[in-house]
Amino acid sequence: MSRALASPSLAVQRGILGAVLLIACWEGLARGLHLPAYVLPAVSDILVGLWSKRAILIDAAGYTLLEALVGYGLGCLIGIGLAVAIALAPALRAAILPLATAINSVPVVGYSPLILLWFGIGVSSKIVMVAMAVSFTVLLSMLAGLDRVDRRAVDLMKSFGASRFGVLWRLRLPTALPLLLAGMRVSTVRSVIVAIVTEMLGAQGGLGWVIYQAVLQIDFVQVWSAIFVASAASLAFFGLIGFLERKLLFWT
Amino acid sequence: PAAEPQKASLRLKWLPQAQFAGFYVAAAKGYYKAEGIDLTINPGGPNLLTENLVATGADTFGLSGGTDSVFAARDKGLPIVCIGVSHQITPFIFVTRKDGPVKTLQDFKGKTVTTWFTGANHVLNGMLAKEGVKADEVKIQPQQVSVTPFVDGNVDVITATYYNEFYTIQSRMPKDSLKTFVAEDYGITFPRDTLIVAEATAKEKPELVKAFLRASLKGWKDAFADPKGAVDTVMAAAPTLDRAQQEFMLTEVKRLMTAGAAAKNGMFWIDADAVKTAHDFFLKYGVISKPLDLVAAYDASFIQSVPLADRLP
Amino acid sequence: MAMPDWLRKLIRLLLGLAIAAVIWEGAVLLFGIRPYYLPRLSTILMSIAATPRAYVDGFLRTLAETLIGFAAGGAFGVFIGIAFFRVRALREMVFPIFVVSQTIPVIAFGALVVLWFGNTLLAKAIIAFYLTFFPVTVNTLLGLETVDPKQVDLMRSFGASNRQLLLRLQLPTALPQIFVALRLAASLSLVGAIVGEWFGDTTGLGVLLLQAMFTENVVAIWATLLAAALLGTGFYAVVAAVERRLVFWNAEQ
Amino acid sequence: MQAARLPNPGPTTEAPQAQPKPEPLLEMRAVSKTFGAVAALSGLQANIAPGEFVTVVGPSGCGKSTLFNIVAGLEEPDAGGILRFEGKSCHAADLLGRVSFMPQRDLLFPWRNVVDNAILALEVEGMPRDQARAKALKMLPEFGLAGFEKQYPNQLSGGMRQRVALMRTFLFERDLMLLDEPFGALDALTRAMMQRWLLDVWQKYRRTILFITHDVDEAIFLGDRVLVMTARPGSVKLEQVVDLPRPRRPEIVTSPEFIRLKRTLLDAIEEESMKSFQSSIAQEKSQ
Amino acid sequence: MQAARLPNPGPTTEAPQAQPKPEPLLEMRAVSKTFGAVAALSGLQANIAPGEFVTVVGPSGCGKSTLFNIVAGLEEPDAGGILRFEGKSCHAADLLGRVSFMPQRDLLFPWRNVVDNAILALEVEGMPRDQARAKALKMLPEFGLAGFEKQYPNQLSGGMRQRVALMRTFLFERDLMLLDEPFGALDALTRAMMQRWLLDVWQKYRRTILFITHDVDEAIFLGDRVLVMTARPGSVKLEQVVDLPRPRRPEIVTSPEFIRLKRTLLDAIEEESMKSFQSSIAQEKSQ
Ligand SMILES: Nc1ncnc2c1ncn2[C@@H]1O[C@H](COP(=O)(O)OP(=O)(O)OP(=O)(O)O)[C@@H](O)[C@H]1O
Ligand SMILES: Nc1ncnc2c1ncn2[C@@H]1O[C@H](COP(=O)(O)OP(=O)(O)OP(=O)(O)O)[C@@H](O)[C@H]1O
Ligand SMILES: [Mg+2]
Ligand SMILES: [Mg+2]
Repeated sequence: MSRALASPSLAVQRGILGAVLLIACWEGLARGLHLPAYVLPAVSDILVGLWSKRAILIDAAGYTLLEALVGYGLGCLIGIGLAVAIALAPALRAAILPLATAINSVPVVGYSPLILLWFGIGVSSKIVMVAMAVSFTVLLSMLAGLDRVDRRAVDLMKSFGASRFGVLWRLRLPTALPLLLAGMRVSTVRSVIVAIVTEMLGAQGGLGWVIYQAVLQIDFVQVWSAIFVASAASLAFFGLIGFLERKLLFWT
Repeated sequence: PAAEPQKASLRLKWLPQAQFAGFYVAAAKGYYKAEGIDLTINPGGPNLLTENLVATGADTFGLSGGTDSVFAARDKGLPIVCIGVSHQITPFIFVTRKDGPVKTLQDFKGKTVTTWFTGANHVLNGMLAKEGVKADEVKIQPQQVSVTPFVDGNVDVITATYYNEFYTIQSRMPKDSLKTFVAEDYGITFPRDTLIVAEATAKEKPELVKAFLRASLKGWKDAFADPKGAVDTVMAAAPTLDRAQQEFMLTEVKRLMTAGAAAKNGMFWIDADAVKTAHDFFLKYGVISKPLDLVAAYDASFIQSVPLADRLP
Repeated sequence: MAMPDWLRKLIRLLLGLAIAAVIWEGAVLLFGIRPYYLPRLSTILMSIAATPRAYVDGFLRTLAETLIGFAAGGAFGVFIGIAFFRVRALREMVFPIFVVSQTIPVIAFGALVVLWFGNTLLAKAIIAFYLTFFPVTVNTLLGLETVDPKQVDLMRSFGASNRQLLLRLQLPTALPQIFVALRLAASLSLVGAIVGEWFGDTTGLGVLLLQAMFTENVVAIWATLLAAALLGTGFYAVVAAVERRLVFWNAEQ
Repeated sequence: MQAARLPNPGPTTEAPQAQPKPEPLLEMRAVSKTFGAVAALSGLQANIAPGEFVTVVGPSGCGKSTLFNIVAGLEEPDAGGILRFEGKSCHAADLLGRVSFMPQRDLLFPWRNVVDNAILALEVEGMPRDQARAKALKMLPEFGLAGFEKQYPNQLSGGMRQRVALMRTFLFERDLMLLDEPFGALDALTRAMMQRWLLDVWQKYRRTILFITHDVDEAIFLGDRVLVMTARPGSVKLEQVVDLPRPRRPEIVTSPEFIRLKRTLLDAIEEESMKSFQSSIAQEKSQ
Repeated sequence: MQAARLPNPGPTTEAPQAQPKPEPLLEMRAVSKTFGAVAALSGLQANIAPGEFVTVVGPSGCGKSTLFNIVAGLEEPDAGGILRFEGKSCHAADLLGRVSFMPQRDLLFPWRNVVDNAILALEVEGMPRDQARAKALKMLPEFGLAGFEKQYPNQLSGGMRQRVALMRTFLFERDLMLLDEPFGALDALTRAMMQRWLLDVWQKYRRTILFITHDVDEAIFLGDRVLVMTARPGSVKLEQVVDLPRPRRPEIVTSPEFIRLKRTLLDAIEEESMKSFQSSIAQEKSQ
């Protein structure tokens, strides 16, 4: 309710205000202290650089977004699937959770040599890495959401003769939705990051690849341009899921 | 030497390994201390740019990527100076299977070649150009960490340093089943592992720089004299390393450090001709945007201040 | 009563591990998997036993970084979540910036991190912190927003101040959600610590991992992965245990 | 019990006989239930004949809701208890989906509006949504909810929420209905109307009803039989057959038979309530 | 209203006079409240004298809980409404913390056990926990909760939960108490005991009480005055002064004055309930 009531335009205005303040500080700092580009380039320089390299950056962003989106979708499916499996067969919990935690407690980059080895240097290894990172977050959020259900409400559903699946579909999933969506929202930014980081370890294209090249050429304006593009993409992605969240969670 | 040891740090281009044995030996044996330097050796890592850290003053000395990265840094206006060159010749080679389809550089056409885009790609392009092969005729791909794709036959040609990947490949394929392409055979030399300091350091603390070089050279001489001991010292810093590989690495590194002009002029010699060749090469291929003042970028005065006898291995 | 239950769980855990170990070892032997893809477990364990100090030191160092980053990230995340909840204008101004901050790959800025924080333990802890605080912020905010407005009304009718409302109602209600994020943060802070160690450090699991990766020492890669997994699962288990104690009323399973 | 004057009382047929039938629909023997240290039920015994309307009264906390949970199949009684449904011995869990159960708290789903909450059970049974909605919409006025079909639970008053829960139970058509204080939050008239309506439904469809209430008037007015439960641990203290003729007029509450029954029941309940308070106090003292 | 025979009725003093005082404690004039399209209250007007016990009855959904929310300071009435408390004109929000309010749903905190739920208001006031707990523990037996102090809400029966909520309200000692169906889920005897006990407290401490109920007997038995509300949008239809002497004995429910009052009130309520049903049905028809 409260969300619907808040004037969106005001929120947007404030968001823009925050961004403007930040950029002004940044610009002032870089210009005022005459920071060299390899410490912190000025925003204006970055924007100029961004414009001049726009073709390359757009290509790279498309490449990275493809990896991130596919990996994200896959990760969500896996995470939700595992959570649902656990909800339907609680015996699986003891098997899946520790394994998932163990796998997830190693940084994804740690697997990169193995993943790159197994899936090659192309798009598929990035997708696998993103899916791994996303699926765990989604699994945890979803499980927490599923467990949050009121036991009496479960009892009520059972008394209607609802199967495990019926309880899941009509009661536990809606209850879990707020937490699931929060997890999915957090995962959006991670998916882009993981794609970029993996690209930096070996890729044929993408923003991470651009950043990697730029670092080697000590071209920090280009590094920051790529980061700007990545941020914009993540932000859009984050906003999209946030929008979906507000649509789906009308009752909160 | 001053009564109070002066704090300084050396930023390596990578993690501790025999490639840097001399510095570790010098530190372990107290050579830096004897010169009045309290030296910390900081390892490198992926996406850590030694030039950057030295330019900003985070580290005093740096063992940076090579002539290529020094050029790039100077080109971008980073105030660093090269005070010595470690590997006098190109430290990497291009490896293929002896019984495979690739016999000459001409055969690279249409084949899958993996390489690092950290400078090795330029060397590859240069070699291909010399033979009249256009770069887009070859499937050049970024090389990943593992050599397994090559061993499995998914890649026709792989890039390898003498001291690391080449060892790994040999541990999995007999050496005589491999064929190598060496840059020098095509008139390209690509000196790497450059010692750098900030311009300010070079100007304001020349004695510190000289002292550092003296101590380091002593360390390297000791390392070559007693390779086993040197590997022990390195492995004390990184115990999980593979000893056999480290010993192999030290042997190869010695070869690279004492090759070319160093045989006559001693280690860390700055071979002005090699530097000029590399510079012109990069200029030609557009890796650097404008001609650089090589005298300002490569200051041989520091290394020359050390008596030749102390430089010869 | 408690003792046998505790013991039974432990035995079950050990049994599970033993079975997993046997399957691993057996599968490698049976299917003749090449060691570059998957080495035998026994080989890995032996390599750890060969240089135990390196792994123990690395483990402890990484643990310290993880703990500091986690504690700081958790506390900051909850604090900022509350601040955002309380001050809508602040949230609308700063939250997008937080999102943006999360889109920046730290790994691209190794040099900057070293520049700003040096090669200190603090630098790694800060990276761990950076990866940790965001999910905690998001979930804290979410948890605080799910409070039953009728319960808020009740507290307000008692004349509760905002602080009391927060401590006695809103935080307890949000606690289950916060813990979901904290469990996630347990894993993320470890990731941060390990990645942080890639910026030119001498000890830590991240250093070992990097070293093994680039010398293509597959056995050492797996050894480090196992150590990291142990650290991560252990830490996660501790957080989960604390959660079970604190969020007892929510326990469905 | 207030007199209820309905807008349209509707035809009411003769009530079924309240005498115990040879074959009870539900049979419980020696049913006990313990929660940790708290014994909620102990050695409860009761038979419910098909088509019978049985009301249950007893002190607060004596185990009435626990009894319902068992009959709804949600809790298993402690070992030793015997349950028989439709002549066959069974576990509590076998009863899931075979009785329609209205819990004491409304348990409406916040993401479903009034209609969709009401059709929950129908959906579970597999009825297409549109059909279920159409069915529910027709019943809304009867429950005093017309015009509120699109509201969400947080926009309803307490009594309205309860009526939605009640409607949800009615739409789940089963032979045995368990109603746990369904009219607790209703005002006098709505309550009276709902009572009449419930009797109509019961007589028309011959469903068997078990009905918990705190209102002795209600218990007598509705029931063929009133079960009075003892203080915790609960068991049946008294089974009072209500031999008032049906259809019962609202005025019946002032009849001498009614008053006599009420007196008997109140005495029994009072005795038990006193016990439960005294045991509370004794417990307090002994600590 | 059932006859209540208490174990120890305790001394009851003479009731305060129910005549309107020159200076009311709470004054409401032209109070309206609209939720979107639903008008819950419209032009409500009422005065509550200090020390008075006023009961409120009315059809379900007529706006009783809404009225309480306003008096508790939780909702502002629509513009134009006038609120005066202790003689001073004020906003609803000014009343926060000045009246003790028991909401219709118990709203117990699941992470607090019985005692800690009960002392919530005391804690908010700043009383040290130990002291508050000691105070609450002493009151447990009076609420039939002795021995349950360590239980958590999900382990309690419906009636017990309500008693905990009631206790929480009582421990928050304020001049004006708002009780929204406090005895809804209690059995007859517990209810009778709580009623007697409430009257005792009221007379001893001279608190002013506003009390919502659906039970007309209860409304008359307890109140100095009964407010009957109209159907939605709610306003006061009838203010019935109950001029029965105090202390009132349980037998009073059979007295002719009582029956006469009850008749008057029932007629008024019924009229309103009918309206609310008819408007429901009309709405349905018009769609
Ligand atoms: N899950 C549980 N855990 C522990 N104790 C429980 C649980 N459920 C019920 N009890 C206890 O069992 C007893 C009976 O509870 P029950 O809800 O059946 O009472 P009731 O007769 O329905 O009371 P009311 O009329 O107040 O609703 C109570 O003392 C209660 O505290
Ligand atoms: N937050 C809200 N949003 C929309 N409508 C509301 C809201 N709160 C109450 N209403 C509406 O206001 C009207 C009065 O509700 P209220 O809860 O005051 O009734 P009540 O007299 O307490 O009824 P009951 O006796 O059933 O508890 C109802 O029609 C209800 O749907
Ligand atoms: Mg109950
Ligand atoms: Mg109400």
